[in-house]
Amino acid sequence: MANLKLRDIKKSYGKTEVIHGLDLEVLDGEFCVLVGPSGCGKSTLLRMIAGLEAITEGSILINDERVNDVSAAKRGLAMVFQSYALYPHMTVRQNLAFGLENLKLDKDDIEQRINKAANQLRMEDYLKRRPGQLSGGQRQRVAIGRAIVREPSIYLFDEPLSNLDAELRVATRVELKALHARLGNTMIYVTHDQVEAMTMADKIVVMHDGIIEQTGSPLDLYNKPANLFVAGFIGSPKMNFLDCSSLPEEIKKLSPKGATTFGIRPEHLRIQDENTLSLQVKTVEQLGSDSYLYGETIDKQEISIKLNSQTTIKGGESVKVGFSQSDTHWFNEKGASL
Amino acid sequence: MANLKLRDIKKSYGKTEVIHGLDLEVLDGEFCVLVGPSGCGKSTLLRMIAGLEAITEGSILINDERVNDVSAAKRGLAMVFQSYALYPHMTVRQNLAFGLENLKLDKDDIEQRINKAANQLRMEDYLKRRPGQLSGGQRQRVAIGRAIVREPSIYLFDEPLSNLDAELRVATRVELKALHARLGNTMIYVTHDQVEAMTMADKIVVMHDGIIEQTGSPLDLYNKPANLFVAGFIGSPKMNFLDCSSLPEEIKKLSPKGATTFGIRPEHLRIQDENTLSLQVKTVEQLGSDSYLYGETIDKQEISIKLNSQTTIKGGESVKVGFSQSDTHWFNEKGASL
Amino acid sequence: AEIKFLCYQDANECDVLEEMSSVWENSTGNTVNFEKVGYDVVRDQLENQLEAGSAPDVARVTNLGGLNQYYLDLTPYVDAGKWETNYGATLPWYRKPSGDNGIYGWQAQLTVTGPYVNVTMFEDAGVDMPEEGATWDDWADALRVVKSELGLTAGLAMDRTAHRWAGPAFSYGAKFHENGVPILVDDGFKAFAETFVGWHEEGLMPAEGWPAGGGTAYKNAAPLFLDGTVAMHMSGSWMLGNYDANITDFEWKVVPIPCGSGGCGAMPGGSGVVAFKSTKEPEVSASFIDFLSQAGRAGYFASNTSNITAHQGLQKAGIDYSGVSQRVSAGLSTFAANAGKAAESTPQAYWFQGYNKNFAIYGIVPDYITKAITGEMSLDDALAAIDADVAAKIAE
Amino acid sequence: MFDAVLNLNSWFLFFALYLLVGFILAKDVYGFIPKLMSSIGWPIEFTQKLFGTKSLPYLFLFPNILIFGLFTFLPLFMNFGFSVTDGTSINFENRAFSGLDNLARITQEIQIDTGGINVENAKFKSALYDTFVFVILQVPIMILIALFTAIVLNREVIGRGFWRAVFFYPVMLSPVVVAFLWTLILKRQGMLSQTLIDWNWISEPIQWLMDPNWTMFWSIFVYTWAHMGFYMLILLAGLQSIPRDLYEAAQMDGTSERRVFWRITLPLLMPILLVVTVLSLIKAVQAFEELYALQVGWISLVSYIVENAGIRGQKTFFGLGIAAMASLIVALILIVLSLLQFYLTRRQVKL
Amino acid sequence: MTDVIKFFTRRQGKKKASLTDWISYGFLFLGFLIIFLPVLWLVMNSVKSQFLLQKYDTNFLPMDYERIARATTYGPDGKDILIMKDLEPWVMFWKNLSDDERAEKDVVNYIKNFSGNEYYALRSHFGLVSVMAKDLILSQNLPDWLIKYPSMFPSAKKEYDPQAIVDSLVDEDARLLSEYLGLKPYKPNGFTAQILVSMMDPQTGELVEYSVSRINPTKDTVNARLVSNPKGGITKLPQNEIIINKNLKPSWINYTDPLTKKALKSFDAVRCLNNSVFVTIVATLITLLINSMAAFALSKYRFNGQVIFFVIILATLMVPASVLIVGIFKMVTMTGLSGSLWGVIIPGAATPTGVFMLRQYMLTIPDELLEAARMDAASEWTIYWRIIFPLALPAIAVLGILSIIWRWNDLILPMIAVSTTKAAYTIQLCLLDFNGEYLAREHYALAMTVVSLVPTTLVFVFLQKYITTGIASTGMK
Ligand SMILES: Nc1ncnc2c1ncn2[C@@H]1O[C@H](COP(=O)(O)OP(=O)(O)OP(=O)(O)O)[C@@H](O)[C@H]1O
Ligand SMILES: Nc1ncnc2c1ncn2[C@@H]1O[C@H](COP(=O)(O)OP(=O)(O)OP(=O)(O)O)[C@@H](O)[C@H]1O
Ligand SMILES: [Mg+2]
Ligand SMILES: [Mg+2]
Repeated sequence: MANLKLRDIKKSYGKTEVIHGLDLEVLDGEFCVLVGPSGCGKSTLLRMIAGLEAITEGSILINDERVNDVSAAKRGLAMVFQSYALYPHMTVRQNLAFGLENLKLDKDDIEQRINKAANQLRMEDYLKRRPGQLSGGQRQRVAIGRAIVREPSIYLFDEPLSNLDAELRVATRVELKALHARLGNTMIYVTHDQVEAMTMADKIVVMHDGIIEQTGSPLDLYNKPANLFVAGFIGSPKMNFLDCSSLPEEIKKLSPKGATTFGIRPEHLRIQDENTLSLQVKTVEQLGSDSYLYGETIDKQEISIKLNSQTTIKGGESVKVGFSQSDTHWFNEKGASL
Repeated sequence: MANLKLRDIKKSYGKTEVIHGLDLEVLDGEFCVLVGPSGCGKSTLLRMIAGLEAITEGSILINDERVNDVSAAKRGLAMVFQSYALYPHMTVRQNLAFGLENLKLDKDDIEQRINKAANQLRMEDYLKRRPGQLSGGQRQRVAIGRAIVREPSIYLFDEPLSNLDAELRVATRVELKALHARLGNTMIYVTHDQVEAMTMADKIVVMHDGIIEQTGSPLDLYNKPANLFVAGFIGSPKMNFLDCSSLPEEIKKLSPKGATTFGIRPEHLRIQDENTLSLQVKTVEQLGSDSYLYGETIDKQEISIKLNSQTTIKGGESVKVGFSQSDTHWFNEKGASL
Repeated sequence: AEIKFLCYQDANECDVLEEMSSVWENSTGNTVNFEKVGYDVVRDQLENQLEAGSAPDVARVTNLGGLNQYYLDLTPYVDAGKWETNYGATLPWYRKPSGDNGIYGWQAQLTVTGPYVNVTMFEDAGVDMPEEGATWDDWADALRVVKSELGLTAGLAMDRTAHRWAGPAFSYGAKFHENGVPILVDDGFKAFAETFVGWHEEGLMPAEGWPAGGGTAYKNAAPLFLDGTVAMHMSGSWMLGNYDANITDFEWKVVPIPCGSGGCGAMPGGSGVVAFKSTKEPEVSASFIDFLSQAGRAGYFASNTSNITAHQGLQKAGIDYSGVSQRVSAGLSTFAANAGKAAESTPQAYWFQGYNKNFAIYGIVPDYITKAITGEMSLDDALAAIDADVAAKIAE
Repeated sequence: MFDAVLNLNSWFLFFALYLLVGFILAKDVYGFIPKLMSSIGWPIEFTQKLFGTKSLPYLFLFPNILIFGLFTFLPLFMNFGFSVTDGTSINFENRAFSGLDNLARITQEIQIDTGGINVENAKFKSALYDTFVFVILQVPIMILIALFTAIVLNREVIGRGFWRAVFFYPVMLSPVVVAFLWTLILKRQGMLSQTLIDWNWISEPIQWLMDPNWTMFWSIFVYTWAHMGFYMLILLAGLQSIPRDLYEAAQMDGTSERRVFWRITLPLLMPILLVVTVLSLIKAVQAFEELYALQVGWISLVSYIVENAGIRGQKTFFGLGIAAMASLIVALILIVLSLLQFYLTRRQVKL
Repeated sequence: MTDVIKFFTRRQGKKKASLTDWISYGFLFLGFLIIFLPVLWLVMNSVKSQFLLQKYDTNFLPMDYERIARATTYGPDGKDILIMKDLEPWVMFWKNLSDDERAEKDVVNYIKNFSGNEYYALRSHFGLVSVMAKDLILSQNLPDWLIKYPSMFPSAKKEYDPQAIVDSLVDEDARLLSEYLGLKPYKPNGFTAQILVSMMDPQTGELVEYSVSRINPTKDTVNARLVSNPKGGITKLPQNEIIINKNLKPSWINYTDPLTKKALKSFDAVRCLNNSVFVTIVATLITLLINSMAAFALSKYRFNGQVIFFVIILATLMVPASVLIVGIFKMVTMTGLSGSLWGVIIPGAATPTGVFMLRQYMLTIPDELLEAARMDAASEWTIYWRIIFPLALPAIAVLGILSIIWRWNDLILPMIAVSTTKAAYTIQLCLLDFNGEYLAREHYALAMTVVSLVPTTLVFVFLQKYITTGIASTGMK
């Protein structure tokens, strides 16, 4: 059980700074998810926390102790890697035991911890197999198991689900969340998939180009994005952004002062007449449960709409869509939310 | 412009038969998607159509001509490979020209076709680059371009999007669909992603273990799955299946004769009192626009629910969910839809 | 004390020496550790070992003069007078070029070059063998007849080294040196070189002999004699045991060395046992060698290895060769006669054998003569090159 | 046999001591292999504990670099030393400095010591020339054959593993055996002459290895025979690393087999082909053991060096210096060759 | 079988074999012949007797001709050539018998069955002349010097007059002593094993037997003597009309003699093989250990001088050991390794090829695994031997096999390090024992060469899959 504090962390590779001074506090037992587009520095940050990467500036505190100079092995953390990084030449049991052996624990203790973890993660059946003989989901579990047996104070995950196929990803994320509930440990989780971030996090940290854009609970970020970037990043399909100047008067008048961009999420658009935008539908995607309409406004700004049912609208038709005022977002020139 | 007929196609590798006798008709101009779980024989079938794989039994007809013994090159098809299979040592232009040179077309003609395709796919900027210098999406386009320049009668695609990241995949599938609309050619498209299948297909062919489970339009499959397999395969999250015997009397009485399994899609369940099932919610996933509830019935059958809004329900609560009778599915012992 | 004896073994020489040394070991309490190795090892490695200071105490060597800077002088440890009487003729071979009177090694075996003849072939061809005193030209004539009568590919083979070549060259009048300085190419040398090249051109000598060797490499012609390609092999006394044991399908004999205007030239040679300066046990090593050199031991060694002894006393008194076949003993006497003749008529043979850089010349001559035979060079150029190369190789 | 192993030199003692220390330090490690490995690696473990990871790479490199230093680089420096000194001795104190005299001895027309014609110059030049001819012919021929074999084996042939093994087998043989083997066949009275006479192709046996018309042919043949398999395997690996679907794409494009080879296989194989070419070039320049043991009718550069160095037979006063000088020239050639590879592969990578 | 046919006639996926298929298989088969015939030829030669090898026998199998004895005797009547039929094989090949086998035969009694020139010929053949002469000299109390007379130098011989003593003896004794002393008209009698051939007499149509000393396959005729009239001179028989009988006669002693120390007392095959096995195994282990350590450092760390170290290691690839022999010799001696097997093992333990190959392979091992191990509190040494080493096994196996080949076949290092320490000889050095200064025992050398091939061939047969696929999978690219 531990908390984590980052104080003005910076990281440079040679002359290029990739993390520009971050402050972050993760509370004891919290499930904290770092999201952000590829290359924004999520992994780098996580690896600095883990101790795998030297810290250029700033300090990392675990339980209020500065650990900058403590080696990875001694920080008491465990990490689950994107590719799992299971030792392919060892059986599952050996994979789990490896770290414990390095700590020179005695055999019985090792045995006991492995059995406990195996039980927890339902891996008993394949303790004797090698990673190569496991399915993606099973490997995933072993990777988590390897972290669990070490009984770390903080778990670090670097995109642990990105190698799984869609179905398994859904199942595993539910499982992981349940695990967190059961263990109650602090977990720091990196992903660039915002669905994962939304569904799993107690706290989401949205990163972008080496800085933190916003920190908060998932629904906070969804409902009250701090800026254009967060608004566009959270939610799928992406929020529609329209230039204020091109809005019909009827809508323009709703805009607060200084607003230059109007945002509305596709799922908040309805085929209705109030607050309407007219648009030309280009493609319709029917998923059975939902339908996506992709269209453009008269001045060629693209708009997507998500409907919660099957629709008879076809590509080429013109429709009018409306929204309720409470769902609108407005951003100023600098992209900040108003 | 061509149609395609498969008559009792079989394929064996050595002694193991992997395709067990398929009949299929793809109409002129149709966008036909083959879906099915991994290993069900989709690629094999496509490669037989392409002429890359010998046909063990049965016949393939293109425009009603038997082409079993016609070489791949002469069938007038073009194929886009999962890994794109671009020639890494040739520039994009050379990649596009290569097939045409084989046909001994004259230079002007080649030039013209390449320019047309480049224009169509917006590739003009990187015609002189090598595939190694392109991003995933750009490579994808080149691969399609290579098919287009050959002006084939039928396009074959083998999971062309599976190497792209989520965002790009969405964008490209819209683009591909638009391309189909523009060209009007017959296209046969393999995927195991059912979202792709639903959104792109005129006709979906659901395969399973070397046989065709169902053929039909996307919404047909969604609304009227022929059997348990198709019902479970199409739709995300997966349809909930409950044992008829464990249903409350109120619901059981709706069941047709011979039904053993009751199916209801997560998006058709609502928190309501009519036709209700009571369940214990285990996890709640809030996506902002939608929420997923995962729970189980009293007799531990798992059930998921998709709500079209944010919810305040928390894990651990008990809720009652209902549905309208028109959304129910019933299956008999053999799994066939009733 | 223990001494290490690096002994190269051709047939059974080291086994015999070991047997002999056990007597010495028992009587003195010293030990001799034999390393019986192949000839290549002594030829290629010994000198480097000597330089690096990791040499054995005692070794059996053939490059007698070449290693003289490393030899231990046995004079202080042995009865020098006795050695001079018994081995006076071979002791100079071990000495440094000028004014050296040391005693350095025991000439364990004396070898003499000379020809072997396939008697059966002469019989089958109906050709009478030239008698003792015949010239090389006489032999060449006889061999030509045998060759054509029997349809042989060639008549005469010679090992590819100047050591074999020198004997006939002496016969043709080659002097090889003037006052101890090598002067190789003189009229006699040239005369034999011309004859020799001519023999190859006409096919009297085989293509798989000299022309089949590369560079300065030695090449043994015995296989050509054994397999019946040629009727005569210019070889030496060391080959007796081998031929006696391995020739079963024709008769052979050793014939007296053919002569010429310059005499009846044959090259003496052989191997000797020496001790090295670097030894930590000079006295023991010297006493060991002294022991081996005693008449009784030397005779034992000669008779058990079918060799000619260098012990001058034994040469007079004879050795009991009753263990060997008659053909061998007949051969030994013929070779012994050759050695005598050579000593008288071509003293340059003894000089050449004692010359400390003779091994370089052994290789150089075949190298260029071969080129003359194959037509890569004219004979004149080849002879000039021999002179130039020898001059360069012996220059310091 | 153990007397030769234990032959107590201090190395062995040090090594034993080293292991012993490791063994004591590894007291809390269990299992034979873990214990053994910690016994071996204790200095590295120890250093990491005391000083962190900074110096570890050097420790990991140390044994290799030590051996390279002692047994490759010091000898190489000695060769420099030999090349500028004269004397029969291999000890520098007995050698006299002579500057570039040895270079003059192998390159000038006049022998600088005797003033006569210089035969060494001719020998060196012909060794250089013959080696050049050998390399120029052998390398392309071998690569062509290796490539052809690899292409054939890359097809769907039955028993591919068997054929692959067959073609690789000669690589397992030592040069001495290879030479022995082929001498049995190629000597004048050997199998080949005999067979050809039986077939009435030739009337007289031929001295295949010495005959100036044939010696180069058979040198190349035997050398290729012995080494082709190795390069064939590398090329085969290269062929197999070309994605199958490229071929399928080409098939869909209606490409003829010939065009597939020239436009797809060959260009994609080029990087490996280059590596193989340079490797075999280096090896061909270094060719020695087989040729020496075969007693072919020409002298390769390395043979020339070995013969002069006095490693075989009688030493001569200038031999070692001349050999060392020649070896430096060979080294120079090889360095140029490998720089060439560096340059070529660099360009290839950019592709 | 039908599968095979089907396979042969199948084209990639299609039904019929194409021209390219035929060319492919033709090429492969030709390659097979070119590679295996020489090896097979070596093996077949290794069971040929020394005699056949001397004759450059070109039969594929160890075949020898049927033999017949021909003797020459010298005496007062001049020279006589006689042919003896139906002698037992051991008589014919007396020269080839070992001492033990000779001791078993009672030749003294055996020759009593013969008389005249046949008797004299056999007496010489069995080497009884000197034995009997010595007996004679001792029993008749003749002077001692007679025994040594044949070996005296000519100058010494002049001082004695053996003829006088011979003249004093009776017929047979005089002949015996004369033969021993080599006095005229006696010369050593000859006894040879000739080839027995037969040919149809064109007139009578009967088979006539001839004795032939040599058949030169390149000539049209053979020189033959009539068995019935050996003295009648030779006739030239057309080679294609004669009938030659051959027998299969493998010479196993080529193998058994050296292996049982009968060939050369100093050749100890077991010790040679032991040493080679020791060197091969230990050197390979050390090579694998230190090369993989170096490769690990070069592939998985970043440190100052990394490139320089790498270039240094690659540079050693350029320098063939054969041109550095003198320097290597000096270093081996200076480090005190000479004369010990360690001198063979250590100098060759660091191989540039190995480091390079392993490094290339290790580059493909994901760094994440190392990081995972570091998170698992593993020390760098543990990471090396528990993670990197096992994961690089495919490449290490290749290097291992290459190292086995190199070490087993190595001649240069053993030459440098242990050539004067017989106890440390490896098999390749031992093979040189059969090269004397003047005498090569090719039959033994051949047989032992074949023996030396056995281990590498076994390694090859059992590991070829790893070798061939391993090289394919490693970073030789
Ligand atoms: N070893 C390195 N040397 C130089 N730059 C590096 C190194 N590692 C990462 N970077 C750079 O640092 C930035 C952040 O990388 P990081 O791996 O943390 O991104 P990320 O957010 O994890 O991306 P992804 O979602 O793709 O994993 C990137 O621009 C990357 O190019
Ligand atoms: N060359 C082959 N030899 C033997 N079996 C094969 C071969 N190729 C494919 N198979 C088998 O045929 C079956 C169908 O394979 P196919 O590649 O068509 O599946 P798929 O539906 O494309 O799967 P995925 O979605 O994973 O691409 C699989 O069970 C596979 O193992
Ligand atoms: Mg990352
Ligand atoms: Mg597939």
